[in-house]
Amino acid sequence: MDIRFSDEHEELRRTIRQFLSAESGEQAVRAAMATERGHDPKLWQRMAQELGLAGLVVPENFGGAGMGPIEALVAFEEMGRVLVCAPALASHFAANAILAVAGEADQEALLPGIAAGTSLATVAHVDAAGRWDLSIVSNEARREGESWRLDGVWRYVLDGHVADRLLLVARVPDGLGLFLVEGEATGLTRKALPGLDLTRRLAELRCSAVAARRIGEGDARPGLERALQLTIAALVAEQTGGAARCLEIATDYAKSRYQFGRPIGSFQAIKHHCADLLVSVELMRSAAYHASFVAATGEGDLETAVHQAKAWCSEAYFEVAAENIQIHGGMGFTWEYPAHLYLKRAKSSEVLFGSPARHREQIGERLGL
Amino acid sequence: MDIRFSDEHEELRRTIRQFLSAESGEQAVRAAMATERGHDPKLWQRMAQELGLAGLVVPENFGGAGMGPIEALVAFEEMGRVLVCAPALASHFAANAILAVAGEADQEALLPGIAAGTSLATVAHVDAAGRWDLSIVSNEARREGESWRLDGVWRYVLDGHVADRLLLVARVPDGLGLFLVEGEATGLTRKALPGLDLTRRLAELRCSAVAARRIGEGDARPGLERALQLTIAALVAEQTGGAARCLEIATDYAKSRYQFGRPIGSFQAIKHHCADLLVSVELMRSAAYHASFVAATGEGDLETAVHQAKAWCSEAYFEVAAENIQIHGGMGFTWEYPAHLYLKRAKSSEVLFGSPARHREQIGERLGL
Amino acid sequence: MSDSKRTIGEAELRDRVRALLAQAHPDAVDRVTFRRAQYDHGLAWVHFPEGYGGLGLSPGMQSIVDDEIALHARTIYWNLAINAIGIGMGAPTVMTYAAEHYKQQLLPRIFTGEDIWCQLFSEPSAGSDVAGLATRAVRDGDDWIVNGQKVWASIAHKSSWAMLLARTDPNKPKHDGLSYFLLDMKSPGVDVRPLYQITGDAEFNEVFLNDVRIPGDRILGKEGMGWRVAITTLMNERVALGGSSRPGHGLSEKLLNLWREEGPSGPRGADGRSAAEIAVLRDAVVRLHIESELLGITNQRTKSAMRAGNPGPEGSVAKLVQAELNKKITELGLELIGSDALVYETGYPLRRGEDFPARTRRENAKHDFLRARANSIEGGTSEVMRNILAERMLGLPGEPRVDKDVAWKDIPRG
Amino acid sequence: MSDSKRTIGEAELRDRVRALLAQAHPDAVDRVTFRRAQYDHGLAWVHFPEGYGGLGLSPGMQSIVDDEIALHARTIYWNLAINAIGIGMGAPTVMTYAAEHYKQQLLPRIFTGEDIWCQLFSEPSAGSDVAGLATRAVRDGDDWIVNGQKVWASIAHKSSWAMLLARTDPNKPKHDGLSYFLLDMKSPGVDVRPLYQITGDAEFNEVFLNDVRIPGDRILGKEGMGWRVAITTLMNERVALGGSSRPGHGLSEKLLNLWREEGPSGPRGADGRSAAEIAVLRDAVVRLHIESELLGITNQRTKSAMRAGNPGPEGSVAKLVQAELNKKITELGLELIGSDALVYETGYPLRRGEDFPARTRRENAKHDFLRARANSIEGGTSEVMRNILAERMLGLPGEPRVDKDVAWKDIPRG
Repeated sequence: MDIRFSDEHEELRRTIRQFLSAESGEQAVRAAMATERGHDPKLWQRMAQELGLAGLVVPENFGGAGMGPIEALVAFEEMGRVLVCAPALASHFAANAILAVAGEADQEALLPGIAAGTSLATVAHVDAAGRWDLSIVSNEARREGESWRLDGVWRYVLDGHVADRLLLVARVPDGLGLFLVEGEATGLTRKALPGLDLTRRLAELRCSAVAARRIGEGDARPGLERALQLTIAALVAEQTGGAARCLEIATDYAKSRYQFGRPIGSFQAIKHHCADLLVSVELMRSAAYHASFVAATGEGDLETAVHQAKAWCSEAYFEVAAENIQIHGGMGFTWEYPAHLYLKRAKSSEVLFGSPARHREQIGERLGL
Repeated sequence: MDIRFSDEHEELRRTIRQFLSAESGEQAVRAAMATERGHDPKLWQRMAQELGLAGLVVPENFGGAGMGPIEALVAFEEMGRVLVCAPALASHFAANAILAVAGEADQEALLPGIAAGTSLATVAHVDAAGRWDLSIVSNEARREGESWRLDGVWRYVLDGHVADRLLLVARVPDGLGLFLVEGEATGLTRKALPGLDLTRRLAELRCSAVAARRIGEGDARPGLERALQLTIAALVAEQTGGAARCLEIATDYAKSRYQFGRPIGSFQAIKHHCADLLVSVELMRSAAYHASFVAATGEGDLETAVHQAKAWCSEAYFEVAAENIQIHGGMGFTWEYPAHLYLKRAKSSEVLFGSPARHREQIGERLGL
Repeated sequence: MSDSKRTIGEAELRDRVRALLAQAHPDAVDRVTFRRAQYDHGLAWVHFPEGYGGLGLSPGMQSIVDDEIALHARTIYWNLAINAIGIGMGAPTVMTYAAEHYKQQLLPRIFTGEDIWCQLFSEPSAGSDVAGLATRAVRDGDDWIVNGQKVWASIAHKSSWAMLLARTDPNKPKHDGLSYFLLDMKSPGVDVRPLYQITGDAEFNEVFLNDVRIPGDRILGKEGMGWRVAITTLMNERVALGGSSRPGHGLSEKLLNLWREEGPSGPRGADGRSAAEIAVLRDAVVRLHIESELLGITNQRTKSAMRAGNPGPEGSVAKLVQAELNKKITELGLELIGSDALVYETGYPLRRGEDFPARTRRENAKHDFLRARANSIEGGTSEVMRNILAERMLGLPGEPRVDKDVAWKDIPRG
Repeated sequence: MSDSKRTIGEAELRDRVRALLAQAHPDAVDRVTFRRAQYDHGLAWVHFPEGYGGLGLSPGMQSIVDDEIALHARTIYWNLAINAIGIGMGAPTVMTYAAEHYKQQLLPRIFTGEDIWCQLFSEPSAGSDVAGLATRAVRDGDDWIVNGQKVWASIAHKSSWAMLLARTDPNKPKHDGLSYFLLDMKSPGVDVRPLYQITGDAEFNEVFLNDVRIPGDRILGKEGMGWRVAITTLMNERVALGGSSRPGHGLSEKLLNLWREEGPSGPRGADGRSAAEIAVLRDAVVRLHIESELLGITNQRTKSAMRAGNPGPEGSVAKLVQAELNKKITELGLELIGSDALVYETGYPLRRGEDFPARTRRENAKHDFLRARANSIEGGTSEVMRNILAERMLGLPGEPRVDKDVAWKDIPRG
């Protein structure tokens, strides 16, 4: 498989970078993260409408950008670089889930709003115990005549505090079901969780006999597995972009900060740290690019590619973000300098969708070890 | 507990260092390791008689040096520095086992020869499966009237190919028994194992209905556990001495080797490696000294102290020995330069008496994790 | 090591402590009264000369005093809690370099905590390279006028006095153009502002100095001798070792408790981890616990060596190990917590570092994780510590210097 | 990138390979005949000019030739196996710097493997700092007389020709006083001795040069230009990337096989490890397997980038990752083996590195563990690789140099 970006991909990258560097600078990020919502809805509208970032993989006939995993890779890499506060990952997860699970009527009903950025959708699949595997979903849906009722707690729901369309995963007799709940549904309590990472909001949903509409027919698990894999592929791209940016910031600082009459980057202690970070970031690129190219081409095993990318990129991003602080010295851990924002994003995206250890365990199982 | 060496300890250290630097230089080590026996018996005789190194902990009334764990610590630290080829660890293990398990008559029969270096004793407790725990001894002893018969394989026996007194551990109805087998016993086949580490020989013993005399009464396990702990305490001291010597060698080289017009030790890449090695060695000292001081004073838990010391010192010694090669560059991995001898000793002493992972597991159990 | 005519042994020292306690007992009198009595008995810093809070003994013997007091009193005062910088660093500097009337005025009040002290050395442009600092002091008659900005000044907002390092001659090489001042923090022009960190807490301050006037007799040492005086201060920085030396009471203690109470196999264990995942975590916990125990033993060895008057490399090793180990321990702590690590219950209100709210064990673990990022920077970066270990302990050669023998004003600064 | 008048596309290149195979097929003729024909068809080094074994194409296109031959023949010749140094490094250097008659004489015989080549750069006192070398070449009429000692010369004992770097002017700064010679290894005074390693194998040689005479026209470039010529040689050193890029076929493959066949849960699994120990080992194996897979993908990305004519930093990253990773993999391999790691069945007979006996998987794992110690030294230490990555890829500034603009003879050398 040839991992190479086309001219169109590079053009997409330039367009997004230009937009975000103008619209999502550090001040904008700090302003957005201080709000209750956690993002600027006007900016998100523009990202959706001018760049197609809300419906990247939504087909054009549903108003989306009609793109695939490689374009998503590029987009999330760029968004990760600047820590943009936006419900992009929630939206991507939801769009992928709907595409994989829903029938055409539901797709037509749900996707255009998502793609336009006028409707915010998200997927909730983690229960109160905090496990990310779709093999261990403990919340059950109850059939009530033609409709369904949901009870229970769903945690760590991306932007679940403000989404108007919540897609809840629950057990049904024939496997897993995907259920649509409106944001204002009766019996639904939701609260934003105070986050370690201020640049992406997670929420907890509590359902008490909430009426829900089931999306799609039959066991939704295979479709949800693929949607989850594609979402993790986007997340590792985001991690890669964030780490690459940290490396740039650290390198620039090492060139311009003088101590003992020399740029600190001329000391091997700093220089070799930077070299090791470069290595980590290059391997992140390999991991993240590989996952999305496998998703796009169908060559190779997507599940393995995603597990290995998530395991590696999570630890590498944290390493790079932490070392960026170290290279900056005292300034690096001040509130006013942005290095800590990357560290917190790195740690939260490491935990999100399962720990590196769990992904390694799953690779071990697949290798038959 | 105050970890401090007395003037007598320092005097002992000086005496041994002086002797070994004269008698066990690199050439002597290379000559000894090329022999089938693996050590120079004349040198061992002198080490026994002039320095008391064969019977360090054997009481004076049995012809020994009448010393304790702290003196053993000093002695093994010094022997480890120069990789002396000698059956000191075998002898120490045997003496400790006899002291812990045997009745007075057996002690009187066995210990004087050991202390004098005229008789070479060793303990065999590992079966063919290669597990070092005394809780998992699979070889069984058969009672035959007044005497016992042994069958089976004992592996990784320190100097077992040349010892004239083999102390074999086997299961008996009331626990573990310690059995004396003469080196030339009928039914005993022994062979030296070709070692990763050429400076210390291990052997395999095969017993086919070998007549054996049982040493001591009742379950020998508690006594053997303590003997094993004291032997590991000596081994970690040896590891510490070896690592400290590697650090000295690496540091000296870093000062005298010039590249780019500077001593390589002035480059932070090398300098900081050396600093990290210093840290590792200091923590090795803490671990090894602590274990022997616990053994000597009875303050604290010896088993925990030994597990933690063996886990740490094994990995740290390997790290230091490997980095010593790296600092030396190409020369470091040549046959003619001694750095590889330390590396091989480090690795073999890591495996001997159980892997670091196993010792950590045992600490975990003791901590109730 | 001693100015006293005869040596006081351990037994006699204990007698003197008991005499102090008979006269002023910490459970009976207030802090200032007790500590002033301790000072007057020469039991504040036993290695200081008599008449200055000491008895001219070896520094290691202070621990005998502390132990003996602890044995007989419920009320224990910790130097670190009362006036860490003043007692640990300010006092020895004053003792060595200040004029007699300043010693008499300042030393007892440092020890009682009536005067809190801070240190004003670091600057935004002078971190690891403190001697490259830019704050200027210009002579004005008998006084000095100081302008500049200092950072990382802990406790500055509560301090009466500061140890201030400033540049009095930019035309000399960097170490030669510095002078060391005692600064009254209530002087006009001193502006202290909190410096918020990654946690939202402000444990440190920025201090802006705008035309601050300092009387000429408050130079310690002489004009241009500032670096030598600063060395005295810095040498005393690491006397109070971090980390306990009792087995099981080191850095890993929190981690073990977290495991037992909230970890994968504890009562609040969640995330449905597999046995294999738990085994991997357990091995990691034990690994760090061992290192933590060895750090404790190393601290113990240092104390033994100091008591014997033979300080070795163990002390300098401890700072490096502790910084790196605590980062790893707190990272693993977060891993034990699992998915709940995504939540930061306390939020990030910007506040003074001493205004800690009560926190649960879990909340503490999260806070500690963030706070530990600074461990390998504050008090000397791990990179600087490795230089020190390699050059001072192993004798490895220094790097080529481009800032020696050059007027400070001509050193490249990017 | 190309001297040809028109560009040859991928399809036409494949046609040319088929034309070669129609004329001389590796399954039908001997190696020298086939490789000579490949050379004559311009398919040896497609980026060389026509008439010198090439077609003036981009270097990345060579893989199309190799793939096409592999598609049609069972007999595959690997450059690395035939004459790694000659084909990979000697040929481009000869192509760039040698006189026409040497190009015609040497290039085909390099490619066929009739002449094996070695490189004589490193010296005992010049390792990472190759340009500091001390071997002297002194003019004697039209010839040069060379004296010195070289090390780390692989394959020197089988070589016909050597690329030799020697100092012709010790009064110039170190890079300026070097010249680059073609050395006929059969010359009197060339003494090749095996250099035994940690494993007992000798993969490398020491080469002693005692009054070795070299004709004057065998200088490549000009006198004093040796370093520039050497750069050409060294730039070609890492063209052949190590490591496969097929998933599951990287450095970790041996480790996985060791696990499956002899590891803790394999048929020969011994040492009675607990489930927890096995879980910890499994996590470590998977960790290194992932890194190994990512190294493979990184190599793949490099090839893609080279094919597109945009070589990025991925290639230089690979050397560093591979060295450090292989050390970790072989260490873990030994750990999988358990107590049996104490035994080294093959012993350490001193012998030539190519005289390998057949070994079991276990014996290989032990040998690999020892051999891997050299990975982070040979072909550039990991420290040098980090310098290169940081300075060339990230643009970080160099260190202060004490050996620039100084006559070589005056550079401190300890």
